[in-house]
Amino acid sequence: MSFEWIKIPYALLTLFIVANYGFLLTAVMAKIAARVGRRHGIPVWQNYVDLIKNYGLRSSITHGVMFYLGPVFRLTGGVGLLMFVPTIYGTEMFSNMSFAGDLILALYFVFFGSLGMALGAGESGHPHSAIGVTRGLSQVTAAELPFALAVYAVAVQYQTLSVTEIVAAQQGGILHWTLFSNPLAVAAAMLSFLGTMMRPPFDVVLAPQEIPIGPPTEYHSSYLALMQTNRAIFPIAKIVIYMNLFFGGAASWPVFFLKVFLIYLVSVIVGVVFPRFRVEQSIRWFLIWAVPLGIAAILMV
Amino acid sequence: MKDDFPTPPVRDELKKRVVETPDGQTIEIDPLRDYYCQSAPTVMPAAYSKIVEGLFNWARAESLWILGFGTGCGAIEMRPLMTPRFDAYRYGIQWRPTPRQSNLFVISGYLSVKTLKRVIRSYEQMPNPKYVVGLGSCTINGGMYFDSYNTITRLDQYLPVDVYIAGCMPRPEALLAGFEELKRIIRAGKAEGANQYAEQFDWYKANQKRVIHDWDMPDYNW
Amino acid sequence: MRDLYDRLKTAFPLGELTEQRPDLAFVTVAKEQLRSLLLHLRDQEGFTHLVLLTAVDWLEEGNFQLTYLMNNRLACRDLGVRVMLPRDPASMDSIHDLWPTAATYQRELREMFGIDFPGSPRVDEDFILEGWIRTPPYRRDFDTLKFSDEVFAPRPGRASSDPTEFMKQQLYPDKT
Amino acid sequence: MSLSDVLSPFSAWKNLFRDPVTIPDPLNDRPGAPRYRGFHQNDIEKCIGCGTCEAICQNAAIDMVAVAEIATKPGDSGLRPRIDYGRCCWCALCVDVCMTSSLSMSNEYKWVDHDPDAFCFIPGVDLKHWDSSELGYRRPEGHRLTGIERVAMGELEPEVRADSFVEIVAGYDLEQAKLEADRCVSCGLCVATCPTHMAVPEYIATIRDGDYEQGVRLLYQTNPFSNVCGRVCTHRCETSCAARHEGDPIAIRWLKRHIIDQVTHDRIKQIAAEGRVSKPSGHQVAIIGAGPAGLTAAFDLAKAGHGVTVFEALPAPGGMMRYGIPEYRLPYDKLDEDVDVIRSMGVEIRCNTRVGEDISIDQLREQHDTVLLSIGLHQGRSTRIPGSEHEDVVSAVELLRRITFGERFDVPTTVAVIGGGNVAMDIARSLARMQRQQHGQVGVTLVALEAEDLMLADREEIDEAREEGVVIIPSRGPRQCLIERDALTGLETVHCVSVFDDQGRFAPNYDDSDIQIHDAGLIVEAIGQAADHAFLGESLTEALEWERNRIRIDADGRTSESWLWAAGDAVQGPDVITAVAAGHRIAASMMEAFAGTSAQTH
Repeated sequence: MSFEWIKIPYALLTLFIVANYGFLLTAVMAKIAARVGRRHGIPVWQNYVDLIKNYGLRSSITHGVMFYLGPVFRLTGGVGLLMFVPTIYGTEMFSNMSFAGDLILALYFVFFGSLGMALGAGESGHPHSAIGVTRGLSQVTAAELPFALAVYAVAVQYQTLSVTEIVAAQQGGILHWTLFSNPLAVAAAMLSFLGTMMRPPFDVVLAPQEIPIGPPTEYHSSYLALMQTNRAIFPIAKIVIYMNLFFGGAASWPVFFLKVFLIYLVSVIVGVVFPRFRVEQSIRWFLIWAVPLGIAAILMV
Repeated sequence: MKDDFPTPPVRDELKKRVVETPDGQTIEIDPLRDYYCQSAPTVMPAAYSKIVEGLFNWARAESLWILGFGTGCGAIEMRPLMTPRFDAYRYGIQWRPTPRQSNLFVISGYLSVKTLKRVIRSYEQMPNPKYVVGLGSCTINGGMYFDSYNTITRLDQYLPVDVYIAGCMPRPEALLAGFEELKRIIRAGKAEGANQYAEQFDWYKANQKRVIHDWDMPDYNW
Repeated sequence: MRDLYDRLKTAFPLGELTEQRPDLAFVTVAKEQLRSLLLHLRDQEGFTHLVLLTAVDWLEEGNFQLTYLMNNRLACRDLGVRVMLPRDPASMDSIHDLWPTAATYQRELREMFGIDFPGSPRVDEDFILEGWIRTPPYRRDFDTLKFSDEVFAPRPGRASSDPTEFMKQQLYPDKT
Repeated sequence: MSLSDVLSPFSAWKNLFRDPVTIPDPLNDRPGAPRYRGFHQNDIEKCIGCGTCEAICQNAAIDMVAVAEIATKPGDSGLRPRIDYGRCCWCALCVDVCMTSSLSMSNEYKWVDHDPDAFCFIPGVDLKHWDSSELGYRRPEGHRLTGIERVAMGELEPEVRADSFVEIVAGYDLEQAKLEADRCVSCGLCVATCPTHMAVPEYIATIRDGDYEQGVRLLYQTNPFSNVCGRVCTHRCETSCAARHEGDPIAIRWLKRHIIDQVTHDRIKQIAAEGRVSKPSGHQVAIIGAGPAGLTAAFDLAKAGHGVTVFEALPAPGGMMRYGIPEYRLPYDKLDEDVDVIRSMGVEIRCNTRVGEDISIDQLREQHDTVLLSIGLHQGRSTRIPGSEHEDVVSAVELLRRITFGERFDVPTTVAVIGGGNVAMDIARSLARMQRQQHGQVGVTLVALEAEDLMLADREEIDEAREEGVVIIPSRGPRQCLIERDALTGLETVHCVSVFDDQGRFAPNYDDSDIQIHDAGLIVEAIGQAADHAFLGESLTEALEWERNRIRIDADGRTSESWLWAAGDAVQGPDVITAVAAGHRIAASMMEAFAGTSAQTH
């Protein structure tokens, strides 16, 4: 297979659309959450303003190469994830670099960002970062476990490791979705989804009121801006995976926007109303509720 | 009463010492030098292009990230701003738990010398440009602690202050008015407190050291 | 309280009893007797809790007054034991071995009043103030306003006129 | 944990469809509560600059500063409070204590500035947008930090005092005095109004402290007649008292009397002698007339070591204080105490020595370095109405002098007094007492030219006179004395419509149709007094400059003759405390004159 250079502008276009959609979507979600709290919340363009502000800060203090690379890794995690899964099923333009067996790579990218973050934050030398990293990694690991099980179940179910093929297998009607063909795996994966979206009750790692803001304590100005950009791209990229694996993928941008919105909303619906778990509580919760579901999903298949 | 100030006492853990490493080396540790670099802050110029700087200033004004550090009783008046009743988030104001991510320091009321030390430390860690709002009488001229042995009377001696809000304590609405005024100043490009601090660094440091006697903080660590 | 006082009186040379409320009274004891009185109160009379330890500066008399407020939880009664000690040099026996919490109070008194408690844990370390190098600030001969004006430099531009003097200047400037 | 515990939080999502509780525009939609303690307002016209707000401020936030628009005048220091919002904590104690209710607080509470010095401002002068705000904190009705009502003074009841010359006023006891002294806010506005500038707040403070000896010390610094002034002073200080604006002024006069009453006479003499120069300077001063002006000057001069001789025509010193003021207001023994203190300074008082008869003015001039003329006003003025030359038409001062001498002459059952001043009240009340002693009933009618609210007499004098049975008829001008067969039978008066004309000159306007006849076996004229300058001799009278029958003096009391000073009622009027002030001034002026010259040898 020869590499087609045209894929690069296509990928950038995808990235551009996803990033802007991410910025707006997180702001809209914040507004929805604010309305539940009976207030107005941030303006929808607030994310852009914050981004410009952070890029516009004059001073940036580095704590070493890894400190600088942390946000870069984090962003690579988000962008990479997006790049290697078909964003819009069936179009040459927005399938990007997806290839056979990309599911494993995708799984790796989901985790890649957290690891990069951990390395960078550790370099900053701030004790809060170190504590935040420890807590974050333990929780993410626990949350990824049911997801990995669910993905394994799906892979076994469709007998493929290609995301594109999994999506293809789900076409032809709502009832073909994994959601209905393997509900246990989807349930396990959605519980895991809650845990990785950094929303309550599983956001103790990044909570400002806890050990101040966790790993990114020392990050500021353009570093923080990079991470903000990632904060817009990464959830969307992750939702794309979920959408492709469990909800039949998206064949056009409107369907994409709608499905992403709805899947994102799942974490918000839960997040807005529940208080935080402590790290050990959330780990226990994943192990007790989500992991058995994942195992059951595999057994079902 | 002794009026001369002896050399400030330095805490034991910050004194120079010689330690032996597990592999038998002896190394000298000077915490005040080793932990922090010794450079003074530099004046950071504005963006070369006026249009870009204008855009940045607009963004800075519309995205005030406040350091969540309540120094005195006035901090209690910041809390209502986060509640649905006032909902400061809609003005682009939010609270950050770390000085690195904040660009607005609200000195909420009186500052004891002990707190001042932490405030200076936090202020210096904030990225440039940064703004200071003095809240209440205490920051202007001492307020009801004007004759206290351990409370500073004038904030502007120790940090560059952009806006003062009168009150004891000012109501949340007055705080919002103060933030609006600050936004106006930022948009006009007049809020250059961080550069002022860098330019008059020696003056500010001398004032700070005059009241903080156990100055065992680093001279600088940008 | 009166019966307790009478009982104590047989064993200790006590000053007058000051009853502030039915369940709160104060009694003065000599510096040397304090420890044995506190021990007696704790072990024999049920005053097991040291509520607080505080000081009053009687500058004119040249004394510090220490008040050890004791609480008897079963009887719901408080007894304050007062000790007068000379102001200069101010030193008192430590009671941190009777109540560990006393060490904290003693650190505070050491820092704020300059009363020494030899042997009390960490009594010479900074407690609340950091790097205080003047007269202990709670001593009444420490003029906080003067100190504040000197060190903290209040905002200039303040000046006031006394109405009497001002009217004199305005209305009859040359007359005595 | 049940399933509902997991599910019930989701009910919060119903808020999504409800309106936010957020205040839409908190910057403009949120006025302070109607009684919010916001930024200060001050009605600078009403404010008297007493500085009580500054004194009560716990944060030292208030300065009293001079304001260009406001002039200093009696009862108004001309200062206005400037408030430092770098200190203020909006406790509103300044509003609560404000003596005139001029200071208040608006309900405005937003003030943002980048300049920290901007927060120091003078409310009412430095104009602010909340100056006209109606809402805000005002002191609630009837809510005062200082007492409004003066502590009542114990007085003899009218039925007890009406036939006796015993002193009416009892004086405060310790407790009453402390209570009254506690009302004083020590603003010091009274000091400027007092002619001799007594240290009023300071001596009132000694009552609070119970340090009466210090009180006496303060009194004697400015006034050697504290016994007298503590009783009969016209207390102009009380007219500028800050407490007067919302309540009774402080009873400064009674408090002064209280101080002097608490210390023994011997101790007072010791205190008064403190700082006395014992070495004689050699200068000799002659003082003509032992009234308050002369004796005050004598006190000061003698204390400074100068030789002072006082020549008094009447048998006892005191002048009008003795011969003009009835004993029920000022007992003679109290006056004697004051005079005794002055004597103890080394002042020689020669009574029964009338200058011009017993010793000539030229002799005085030769024997002394300087001479002070303080002769007072001892000649009564006559109305010169028809019949006023009758022998039963007499002047008030003459009659008062006779009463002081102890003459117990027969008073007819009906008496008419012409005049509305304090002298008229004095003689009316004295005669009423004698009538009651002699006849058992009072028949005194007092006719005054002025309307009742314009009468010159003190309000309390008028009220007390009425209580004692004197009939006071205001707005009546005397027309003639009715005489039948050489005997005085009555006084005819007409209604007086107005006393002064448009320019404020004395020009009574009568309504001739309204005539009244007052029965009177004796008519007393109390319409004013004059001085008798006959003793000065022709040449001196020629040499002196005169101004409307009074000797012209400069600000220091010096006449055009360098050796002669003049003081007291004869040149200035109108009361004891003014005479005392003049005495001090003249003593200082004489000593200044001495400073340049060596003592004459006599």
